[in-house]
Amino acid sequence: MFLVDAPVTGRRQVARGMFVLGFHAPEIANSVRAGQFVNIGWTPGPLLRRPFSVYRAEDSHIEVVLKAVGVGTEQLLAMQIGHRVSCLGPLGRGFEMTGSGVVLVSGGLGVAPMPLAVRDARAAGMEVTWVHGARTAADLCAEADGDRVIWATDDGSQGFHGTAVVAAPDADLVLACGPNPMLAAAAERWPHAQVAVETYMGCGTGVCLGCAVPLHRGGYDRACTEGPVYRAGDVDWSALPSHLHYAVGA
Amino acid sequence: MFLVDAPVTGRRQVARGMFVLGFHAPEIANSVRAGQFVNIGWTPGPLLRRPFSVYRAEDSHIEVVLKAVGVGTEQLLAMQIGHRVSCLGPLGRGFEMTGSGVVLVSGGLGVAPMPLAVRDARAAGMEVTWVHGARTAADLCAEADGDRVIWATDDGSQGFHGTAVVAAPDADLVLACGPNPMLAAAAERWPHAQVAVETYMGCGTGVCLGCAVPLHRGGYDRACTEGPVYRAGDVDWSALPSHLHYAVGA
Amino acid sequence: MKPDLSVEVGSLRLRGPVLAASGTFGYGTEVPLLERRALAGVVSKGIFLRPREGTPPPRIVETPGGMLNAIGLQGPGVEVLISDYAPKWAAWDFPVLVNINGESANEYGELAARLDGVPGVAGFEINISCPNVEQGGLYFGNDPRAAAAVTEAVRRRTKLPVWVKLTPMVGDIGVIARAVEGAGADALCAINTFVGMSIDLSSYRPRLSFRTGGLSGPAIRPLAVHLAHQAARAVRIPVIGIGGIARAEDALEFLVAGCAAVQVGTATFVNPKAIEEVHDGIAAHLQAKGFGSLADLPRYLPRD
Amino acid sequence: MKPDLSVEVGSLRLRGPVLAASGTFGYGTEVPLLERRALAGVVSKGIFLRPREGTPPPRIVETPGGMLNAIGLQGPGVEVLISDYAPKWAAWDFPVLVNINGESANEYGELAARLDGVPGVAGFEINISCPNVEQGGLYFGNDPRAAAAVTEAVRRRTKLPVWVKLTPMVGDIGVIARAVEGAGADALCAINTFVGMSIDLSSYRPRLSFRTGGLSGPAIRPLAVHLAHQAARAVRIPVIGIGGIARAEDALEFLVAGCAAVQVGTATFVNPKAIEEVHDGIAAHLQAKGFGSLADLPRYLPRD
Ligand SMILES: Cc1cc2nc3c(=O)[nH]c(=O)nc-3n(C[C@H](O)[C@H](O)[C@H](O)COP(=O)(O)OP(=O)(O)OC[C@H]3O[C@@H](n4cnc5c(N)ncnc54)[C@H](O)[C@@H]3O)c2cc1C
Ligand SMILES: Cc1cc2nc3c(=O)[nH]c(=O)nc-3n(C[C@H](O)[C@H](O)[C@H](O)COP(=O)(O)OP(=O)(O)OC[C@H]3O[C@@H](n4cnc5c(N)ncnc54)[C@H](O)[C@@H]3O)c2cc1C
Ligand SMILES: Cc1cc2nc3c(=O)[nH]c(=O)nc-3n(C[C@H](O)[C@H](O)[C@H](O)COP(=O)(O)O)c2cc1C
Ligand SMILES: Cc1cc2nc3c(=O)[nH]c(=O)nc-3n(C[C@H](O)[C@H](O)[C@H](O)COP(=O)(O)O)c2cc1C
Ligand code: FES
Ligand code: FES
Repeated sequence: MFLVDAPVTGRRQVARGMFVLGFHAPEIANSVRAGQFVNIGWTPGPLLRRPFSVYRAEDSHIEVVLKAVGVGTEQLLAMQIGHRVSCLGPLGRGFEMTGSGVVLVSGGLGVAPMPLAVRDARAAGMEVTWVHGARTAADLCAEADGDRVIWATDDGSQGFHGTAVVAAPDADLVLACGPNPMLAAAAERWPHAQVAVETYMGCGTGVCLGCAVPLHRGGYDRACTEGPVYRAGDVDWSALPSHLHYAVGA
Repeated sequence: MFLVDAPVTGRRQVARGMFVLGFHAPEIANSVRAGQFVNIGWTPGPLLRRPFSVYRAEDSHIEVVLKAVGVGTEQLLAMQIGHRVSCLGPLGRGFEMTGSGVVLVSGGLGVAPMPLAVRDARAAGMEVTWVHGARTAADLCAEADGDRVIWATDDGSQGFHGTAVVAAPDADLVLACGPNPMLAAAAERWPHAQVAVETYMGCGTGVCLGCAVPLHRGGYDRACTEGPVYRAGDVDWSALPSHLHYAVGA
Repeated sequence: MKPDLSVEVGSLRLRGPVLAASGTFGYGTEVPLLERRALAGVVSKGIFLRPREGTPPPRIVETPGGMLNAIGLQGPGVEVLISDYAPKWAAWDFPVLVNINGESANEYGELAARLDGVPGVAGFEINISCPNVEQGGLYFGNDPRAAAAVTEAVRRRTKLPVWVKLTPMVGDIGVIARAVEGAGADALCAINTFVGMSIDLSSYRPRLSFRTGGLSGPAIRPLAVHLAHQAARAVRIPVIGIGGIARAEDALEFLVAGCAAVQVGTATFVNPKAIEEVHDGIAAHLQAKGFGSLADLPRYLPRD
Repeated sequence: MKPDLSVEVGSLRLRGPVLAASGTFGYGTEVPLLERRALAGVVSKGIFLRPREGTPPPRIVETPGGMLNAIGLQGPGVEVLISDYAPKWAAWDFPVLVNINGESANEYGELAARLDGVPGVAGFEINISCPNVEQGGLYFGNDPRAAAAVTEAVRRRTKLPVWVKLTPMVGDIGVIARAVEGAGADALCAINTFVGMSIDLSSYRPRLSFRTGGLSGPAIRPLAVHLAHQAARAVRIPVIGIGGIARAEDALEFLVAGCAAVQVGTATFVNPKAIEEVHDGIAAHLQAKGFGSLADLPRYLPRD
């Protein structure tokens, strides 16, 4: 875990309202694994840091993908190149890559951990299928990638007419990210899938117990420490708030 | 009084650590008088607005002069061109120009209302002497102006060795601005001088009673409404906090 | 169709749910930029029978998300209020309530009696966060008997609406709320400022000349929502929510939590148009949700 | 010359004035980035005799300058604390106090007795903001007799330092402070979080599953400084200041206002190095002012 004073290095649009921000954060770029996140804070700004999956990591740079959904994301997207943020990470446990092929299933902003998952899967010699869904064609993240890419839209304006979960083929290893209701659906179909879960977070480092993920076996785990990646079937989805923004546009 | 969404239009240095910021604020530029102030707020930023004397006003632009002395001034000075602030003004009562000549006495950041005083005095056909003092030559604001300019430094590194109040000639009309202790000294010498006083402010518009200026006749006036310009002899200087930052470097 | 934003607070019909809070809007004559159509009413700066100088400066200190003030209830006294301000109020199309203060229950009563029937005075907001000299410098506001006594003293002297403004500095706000309801209050206002302190590290003394001050602003909002909610659960009379409201969403939190109306204070300092923006934003919210009137807004007010 | 920052809190000698607050530093094993030399001590996450699941999510909500939390004192219970954490604490060069909780005075006493003598447990911080089941769901913390009873119950079962952490949700903190001093507390910690609420405008219900939560962070600092100051004026035992400390200046306000030491909580979430920066900043302040030790710092503590 590193605490990096990271300047914004770039910004590009990848879907309607969806942007990728780059930061110079060498220590994090060198050590991050797919599914891990960074916790970003800045002054003047809101009190708490904001958690974001690492989207890409190359050389000394990391990227995150986001939409403006509240004060924090609005301020981040209004930052000019060179503006400095405090970047804490990499945090949490990422995906575990096992087997010969993987299906990535992402809804809306759930693309966030997937480019790194592609990287890590390829490094492990796996074949990658990426199923990416969103509300309409305009909301699909243009950067989905893999040996095979399947598109899905709620309105049928591009690719499969329906959700990414329904559009996806079966596989031994499924990694999913998106709104909690989508992950709940994924859990029904693939209890063994690895899913990246979102929760409100206080610290991101395991000390506040704010990021409780309810488990079927009873009790709670910390999304920031034991998660954010869980075995889909282990999570008690009905007890997890379903309205979080990460999901916007899915 | 206007509430203007004002972009930063420029920034220049005028003494050690002392900067002039320009804003596009036509309604205020057209109506402001010397000694009046604006109350500036921005998001994200501190809760309360920050009061600043209007330094210059030309066409649709106003200027203020400041140093970084706390969170607010630091954030203002870090703003890039184009960044928008909310500018409320012109506020308060300015200087009253009467007679054929005027002596302006400024200490440190007390230069702030003086360029407009020069403008208004000249418009009234008056002769202008400006006595400007600071700690050292490097702290003197380079833009002092008038038919006659007298410099004063505490360390004697430029002009008169001593304070601006001591360096100044007598006159029928004396306008002074600077740290409260300097104004108290001015009040001793020229009870009739008009002085621009600083206080902590809540609203700047007369409703909160936060900006109390203690008067010799008893009770308090509002610096933002009855002031900030007072007859020097009317103010009970001993009851006014003497440590405010406006004064820094005087 | 514009939603109907009018509300009834006891016998007082207001054209909207957003009032200006005491001490943050002067006597209603000062703030020029606000579009007054959005203003449902004004509570005047707190007044005593006699003029008061107030406290020496510094009187305010900014804090994270808030400010401390110690104005010391500076004011011209009731006679000047009657001669200089009430005549103006009489001409306005929204009510002005007078925030009344005293050092004994009797002083509150006298003040109400003096103002009762004065044209322009639409009602009273009793400020019980004043030092209670009768009981040795405690506050009327944190003793249910003293709070009730003050309320009764005012109630006996006027038929105008009597609102009681509660202090948050209590162990259980419900106890005080019920006491003043029982003593005849028409509505409760929750809440006044929290007592706070800030230390200057150059003098090693409090920054405020009065040592302590009242904390207001967004910082206190979650506490104020909770206290207003607790008060609303404790009584049947309307509760007016106050504390840190700057945007429509903030006001809506109080309304959903059981308040009939709200007051906006410190936000006015930052944004002279705050009241207007809060009012218009509430209307926009109702419209977006398809509610025809404020009465349709769902409330969260379990009475357990 | 580096100033001497060590302090004595009752019989406990601390190498500095800055501790980690309960519930914001886990069991002291989690936060990796802090330079521990600056850490004078840790107060563990609150514990009960038995394991507790805690409340369902959402458990936290951000507010202006602060946050609400309702963790529900999730924890593994005292036996796991003893087996898994205490042995690690025993090896550290700073003390760990255990924040203890119960639903009756007797439960607090039993917890202290079970932990007394366990290597690694340096003392107790009694959290009296817990629901008092004996008295029907009030808090121990706002009833002087209940607060004293809990303190006595713990005092009788241990010779280790006993600190009592006060709640701000009281009418007069001095009354509680004196009651627990009389019952044998070695020090007071002021304060715990304020109760607050935040409403979600899509569901028209509280954002927290527990409905209310405790407000912490910079927003509450001026209130906490005042309450810690009031507590310090009321008693002779040391007071440890808590509430919204993020920078050295904040801590110095509490120290000047009469506190012997401070705890840093929420700031740790924002800045894992907060404790270090507060500690080093206090040292820098003393040095800049020419004070050789923290004991030389002027205090503002009128005892009137
Ligand atoms: C492990 C993790 C990874 C994430 N990765 C991404 C990502 O790659 N891209 C992306 O756009 N978003 C991501 N999110 C969600 C992102 O953190 C929130 O959208 C963001 O915090 C919203 O902040 P705001 O100030 O704009 O919204 P506001 O609603 O103003 O925030 C208020 C508070 O709520 C919290 N909050 C609001 N929405 C969420 C949410 N959906 N999840 C968690 N906390 C929330 C904020 O952190 C803050 O504390 C992730 C969340 C988690 C937990
Ligand atoms: C009528 C008037 C005109 C002013 N004109 C100028 C000017 O032209 N140039 C200039 O540099 N400064 C001027 N000041 C002072 C300026 O407002 C303060 O320096 C500024 O508010 C400091 O803000 P900060 O956030 O940097 O400091 P902080 O110390 O972080 O501010 C904390 C709080 O204290 C208040 N405060 C701090 N210092 C002062 C002060 N000296 N006077 C009033 N309030 C203060 C702030 O407004 C804020 O509420 C003027 C003040 C007044 C009242
Ligand atoms: C400068 C100032 C003066 C105030 N004066 C009074 C007063 O005279 N009487 C009163 O009952 N409340 C007074 N208040 C309290 C406000 O009416 C309100 O209850 C409080 O500020 C919380 O609301 P806010 O956060 O919206 O400001 C004052 C508040 C401020 C900031
Ligand atoms: C997430 C969280 C959990 C907390 N848990 C406890 C606890 O278990 N026991 C306790 O006495 N205080 C607990 N507190 C209160 C803190 O110890 C501290 O008193 C309070 O947060 C104010 O300090 P701060 O503003 O520095 O955070 C908790 C606070 C937070 C934010
Ligand atoms: S966010 Fe604090 S424990 Fe996970
Ligand atoms: S600053 Fe509010 S009355 Fe002057």
